Amino acid sequence: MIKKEWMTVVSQQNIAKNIYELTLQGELVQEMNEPGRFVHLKVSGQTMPLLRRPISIANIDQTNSRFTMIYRAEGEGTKLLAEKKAGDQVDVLGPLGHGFPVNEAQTGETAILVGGGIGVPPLYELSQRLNEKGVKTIHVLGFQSADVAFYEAKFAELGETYVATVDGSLGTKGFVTDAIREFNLQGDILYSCGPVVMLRALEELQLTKKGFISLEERMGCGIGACFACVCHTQNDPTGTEYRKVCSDGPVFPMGEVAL
Amino acid sequence: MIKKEWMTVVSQQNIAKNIYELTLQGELVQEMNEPGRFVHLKVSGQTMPLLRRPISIANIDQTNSRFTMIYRAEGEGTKLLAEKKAGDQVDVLGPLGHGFPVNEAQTGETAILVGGGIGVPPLYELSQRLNEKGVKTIHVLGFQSADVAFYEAKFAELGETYVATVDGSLGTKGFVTDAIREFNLQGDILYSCGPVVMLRALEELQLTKKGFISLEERMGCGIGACFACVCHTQNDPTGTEYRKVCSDGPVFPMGEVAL
Amino acid sequence: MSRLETKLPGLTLKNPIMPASGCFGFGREFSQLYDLDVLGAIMIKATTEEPRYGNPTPRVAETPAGMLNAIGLQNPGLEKVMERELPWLSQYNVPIIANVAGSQVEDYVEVARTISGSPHVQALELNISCPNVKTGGIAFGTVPETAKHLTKKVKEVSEVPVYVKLSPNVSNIVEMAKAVEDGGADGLTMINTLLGMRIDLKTGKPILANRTGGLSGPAIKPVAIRMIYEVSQQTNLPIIGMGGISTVEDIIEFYLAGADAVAIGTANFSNPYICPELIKELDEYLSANQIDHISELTGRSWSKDGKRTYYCS
Amino acid sequence: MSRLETKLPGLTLKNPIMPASGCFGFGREFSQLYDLDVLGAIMIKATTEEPRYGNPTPRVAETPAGMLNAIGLQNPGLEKVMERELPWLSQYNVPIIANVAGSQVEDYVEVARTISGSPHVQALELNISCPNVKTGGIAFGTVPETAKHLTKKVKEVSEVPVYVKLSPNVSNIVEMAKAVEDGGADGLTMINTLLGMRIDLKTGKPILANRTGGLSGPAIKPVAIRMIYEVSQQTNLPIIGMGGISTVEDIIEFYLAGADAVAIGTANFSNPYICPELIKELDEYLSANQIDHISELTGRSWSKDGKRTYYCS
Ligand SMILES: Cc1cc2nc3c(=O)[nH]c(=O)nc-3n(C[C@H](O)[C@H](O)[C@H](O)COP(=O)(O)OP(=O)(O)OC[C@H]3O[C@@H](n4cnc5c(N)ncnc54)[C@H](O)[C@@H]3O)c2cc1C
Ligand SMILES: Cc1cc2nc3c(=O)[nH]c(=O)nc-3n(C[C@H](O)[C@H](O)[C@H](O)COP(=O)(O)OP(=O)(O)OC[C@H]3O[C@@H](n4cnc5c(N)ncnc54)[C@H](O)[C@@H]3O)c2cc1C
Ligand SMILES: Cc1cc2nc3c(=O)[nH]c(=O)nc-3n(C[C@H](O)[C@H](O)[C@H](O)COP(=O)(O)O)c2cc1C
Ligand SMILES: Cc1cc2nc3c(=O)[nH]c(=O)nc-3n(C[C@H](O)[C@H](O)[C@H](O)COP(=O)(O)O)c2cc1C
Ligand code: FES
Ligand code: FES
Repeated sequence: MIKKEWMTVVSQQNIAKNIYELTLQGELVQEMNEPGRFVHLKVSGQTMPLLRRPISIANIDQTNSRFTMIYRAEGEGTKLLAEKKAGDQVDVLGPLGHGFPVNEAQTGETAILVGGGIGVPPLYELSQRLNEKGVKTIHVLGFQSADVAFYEAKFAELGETYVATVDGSLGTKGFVTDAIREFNLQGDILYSCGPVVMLRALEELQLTKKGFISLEERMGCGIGACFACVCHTQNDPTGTEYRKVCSDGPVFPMGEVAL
Repeated sequence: MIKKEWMTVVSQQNIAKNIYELTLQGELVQEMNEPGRFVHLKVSGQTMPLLRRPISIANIDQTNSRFTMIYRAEGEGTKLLAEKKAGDQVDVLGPLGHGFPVNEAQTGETAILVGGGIGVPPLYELSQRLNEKGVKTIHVLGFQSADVAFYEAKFAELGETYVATVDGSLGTKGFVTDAIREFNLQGDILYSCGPVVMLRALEELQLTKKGFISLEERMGCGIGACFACVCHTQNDPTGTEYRKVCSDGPVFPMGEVAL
Repeated sequence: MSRLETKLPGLTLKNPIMPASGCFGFGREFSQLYDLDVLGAIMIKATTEEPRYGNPTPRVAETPAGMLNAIGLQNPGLEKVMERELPWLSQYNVPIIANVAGSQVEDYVEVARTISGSPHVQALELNISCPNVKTGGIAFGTVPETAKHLTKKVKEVSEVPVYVKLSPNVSNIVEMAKAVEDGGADGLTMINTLLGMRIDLKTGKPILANRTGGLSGPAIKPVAIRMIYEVSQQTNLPIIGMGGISTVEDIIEFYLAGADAVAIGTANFSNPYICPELIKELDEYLSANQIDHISELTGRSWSKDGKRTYYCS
Repeated sequence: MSRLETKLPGLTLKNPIMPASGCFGFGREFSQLYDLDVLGAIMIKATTEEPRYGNPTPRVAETPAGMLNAIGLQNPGLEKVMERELPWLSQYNVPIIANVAGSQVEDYVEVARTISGSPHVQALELNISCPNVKTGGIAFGTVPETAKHLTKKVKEVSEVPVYVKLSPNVSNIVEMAKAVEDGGADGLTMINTLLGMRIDLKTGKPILANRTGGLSGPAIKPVAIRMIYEVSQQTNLPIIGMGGISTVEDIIEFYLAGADAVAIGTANFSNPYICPELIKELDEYLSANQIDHISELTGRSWSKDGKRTYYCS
């Protein structure tokens, strides 16, 4: 069930250039049952910034009623969020949307998890769940450069991990698709989150039979009521078919929505 | 000289219902040379609240580069100000305006200081300076009720002090003018700050030959540039004469401006 | 009698607080968060004759104390609204105000005729002010004669009272209000969004794919208050006020200006529980301030006795 | 050549940043805070033929991310401005733009004739958009023909280029811009304030004694950007943009929309050092982003090559 709660900051850490890892505690964590869903944060009790910010759930710890997000402090809202300290409160609405279906991968199969930039975080909870189920995970993480890269070691603990950076300062020089080609990575199922150009390139690659991708879109309500975040479906002759990223997604089966 | 400085909160204390005493530290204090002047505060580094808030200087401690304000937390801005804790920074513009002329009182004379509500604070620094100069001070402080009264003891240390409350919960029941009549207070010079109705009543009372009153008005710039805070002068046949409360005032000789 | 119960043409409201059109869909999503029965009414998303996909994304952008939207009237079309949304919503005991849009007079008339015939619809809200569609929209909302004509045509076919939603993007709001009053409108809703734009510094292009969009939220509240203040003194129509409401103090301000009920738009996004919260707080506010009935406040800023036209007796 | 130097009709500016009219008086107060020589220009407070006291107080109120003002054109009158203010200001090496106001055409013409004859005035800003005076003002700013006629009359007598200041309280801003262009305007300044209001909950009455006032500050920025975006594509006049600017990013946004220079109003109140700070930061921003000249950005949101009409060569 969707809930709104003032959750308490357990810790906030700067883990790469402008990248923060934020752990919150509260009852709402008990509703978090799927990797790839997101929360909608009001970063200030004041009028501004007005809108909530959608941030993916990166790690769920139900035993301690904690969850972790990883985000880039860039605009007004995320910069304010980065100022929160342990003990501060944050207004959280969630969990929202539909996440990555773990059940689509069978025990013994290999899943390729491809993340780009701040699309990497939701794959962390996903990878843990796949591994728990006995699914082998291969991780391909793409970043601009080494200074904004994060969680490579954490992913490496869960399975083979490849990194690509645009400037070549870490791992393969180029994009995630370059790393996939370089190491000839193969698997049964693909899970991905990152910029649209990356998702499009992956779709063209046709690496696996099955795949699930997570989209980003600017949001109003975050719950499906305002039509801010829609996208077209593929193969829609009428042009009026749509999916809402916030409530139908953010995760969609590859091939379902137009990129 | 007017300066803008991020000053540091030394202490913040709730001294009566919704009434706070805030002490700040910084170089700007060295510019504070007169009682009755004010500072213009930006209570948040964010866009909102947009405008600065004018608050009187209640006590100046140049040795320690500190000054104190007393204010009522009522609206958006002052409520935010009340949340500041020791060590926090506040954006201060000041000192602004013209204050109470201490030199108008001669050594050995008696000054009557009449304050109403949050008009009381600037009289505290004034009274100290008058006493230093050998002027005897009588204080008449008016409040709504006992729970919002403050600084009676501090004023009592400087001279005779009378309190009036509208509901009679402390001192004389009624207004400051009632207390003045009840105790038949007399003096050579009057200094006053408070609501316009009070100032008007005092003007009618003609208690002393000389008097100085401090006005309040909603402000834009606080430095005399925007014409937000003007008032008419008395005996102005053209109707175009004016004074700016922020830069010509807030203190005016009694009889100069129309109340 | 409750302090909040309010009677307006076609509408008997438990309380005068309702979600504004376009910020609440057709109620399905919010029904997962709270019981819609608590609401005074629901203004559903604009309905057009044919289904519309609307504008490309991005469709929203944030601004100082406000937001821009250019949804472009996305909706499933008249038929699906009649068959699916209205019957579903009718399970709740809450009046439905149907927001009607179109590109030409005939579209409006067609939608109004059909949707006003639904047993689930208590009133129409004529959206003559949507800034986010290429054709129609704007002229209906800015030219008095055009607005009057449209109102008349819709009134001829509507089986329920018609509220006309005014655009703030005009030189003279009173003129517009009087024109639709002449056209036979039963009430006004105001204001719709102000036309605005934001540019992305990284790309150098407008953030919204549609380039311009409608500005809503607290930023526009002073404009809404001013317009309601002016219009309420110059027409006899009841006014459902909106534009930046997010606190109970805002609601009181709208009433003092001249509103007879209020709608909450953008604030549903920052706090999806805002409507039930405000309903509760408004009741408490009136009680704490010894106000017997909310309608006593209507128009108090310009009339000693308030307006009191739409008192709930 | 500096990245910031800007040439506009009648004006050679060290940089394109200037205080907006009414937010800077005649410069005296701010001259105590910093050296006015750093400014691109100064737009002085509106001048009318006779001295005006303006409206009763309160004259300002705060709103979400904005403020309302109803000063009512208080000024010492033409004679004193000519004799006292202009000669005083001329000690600084900074162009003066004189904001001209009136109640009828003759007033404007008279002020324009005299003040444009001052050796200290480089351009006029025709204030046809002040929302805070009872007579005149509004019609000049909202009726295209009236605006055009006024512009023509003023142009006939003015010895310096005439910029017309547009009101945002209109249905069609492009129409207004074209009308004053037809009337012979040399440039546009936009936008003036949006008409708004706030009510005091304690008294139930409007906070401003004048009841309504002009809304300025960040809240109105999206409206300003939209209007400049529209107008810059449809006229050939240079535009001095204003409305809610408080950061260097805001300035860039105004340029991308189509501005050729910018003015800072309300932000002078929250931070009296804002103009010199922005001048410095703008230079740094251009340097950091390898932009050779600020004018390259003008109109970039709608034209690949930018507008570049008023390049400083
Ligand atoms: C489902 C989903 C999950 C996300 N998960 C993460 C995550 O785990 N970590 C992370 O760093 N970022 C994530 N993002 C992106 C994140 O929402 C934006 O970076 C953030 O909203 C930007 O806010 P700001 O205050 O920095 O920027 P501003 O520029 O101040 O934002 C202004 C407005 O634009 C919106 N906006 C700006 N950029 C984006 C964007 N890229 N996507 C959506 N809205 C945007 C903001 O939400 C806000 O409404 C996610 C986005 C979505 C839709
Ligand atoms: C010269 C001067 C000295 C003052 N000294 C003191 C003092 O020592 N202690 C104290 O408690 N108060 C003092 N005041 C009043 C104080 O400025 C207001 O109470 C305060 O600005 C209200 O801000 P807010 O955020 O609580 O209210 P809001 O309602 O959020 O304020 C909104 C706007 O209205 C203005 N405003 C509201 N009420 C007043 C008012 N009474 N006077 C002027 N502007 C107002 C605010 O400054 C702001 O611009 C003084 C005022 C002036 C002019
Ligand atoms: C995302 C969004 C969608 C909207 N869609 C509609 C609509 O379909 N029909 C309509 O009449 N108004 C629409 N509006 C306008 C609102 O109903 C309301 O008039 C406006 O937003 C001002 O109120 P607010 O400031 O409380 O949001 C929409 C507003 C927003 C923010
Ligand atoms: C207090 C105040 C007084 C103003 N006086 C004038 C004026 O005399 N003449 C004029 O053309 N504009 C006047 N303006 C409008 C500003 O010049 C400017 O157009 C408007 O405030 C928008 O810019 P901003 O948001 O940066 O303030 C005034 C604005 C304010 C806030
Ligand atoms: S954000 Fe409102 S529908 Fe998705
Ligand atoms: S507040 Fe601007 S002149 Fe006094």
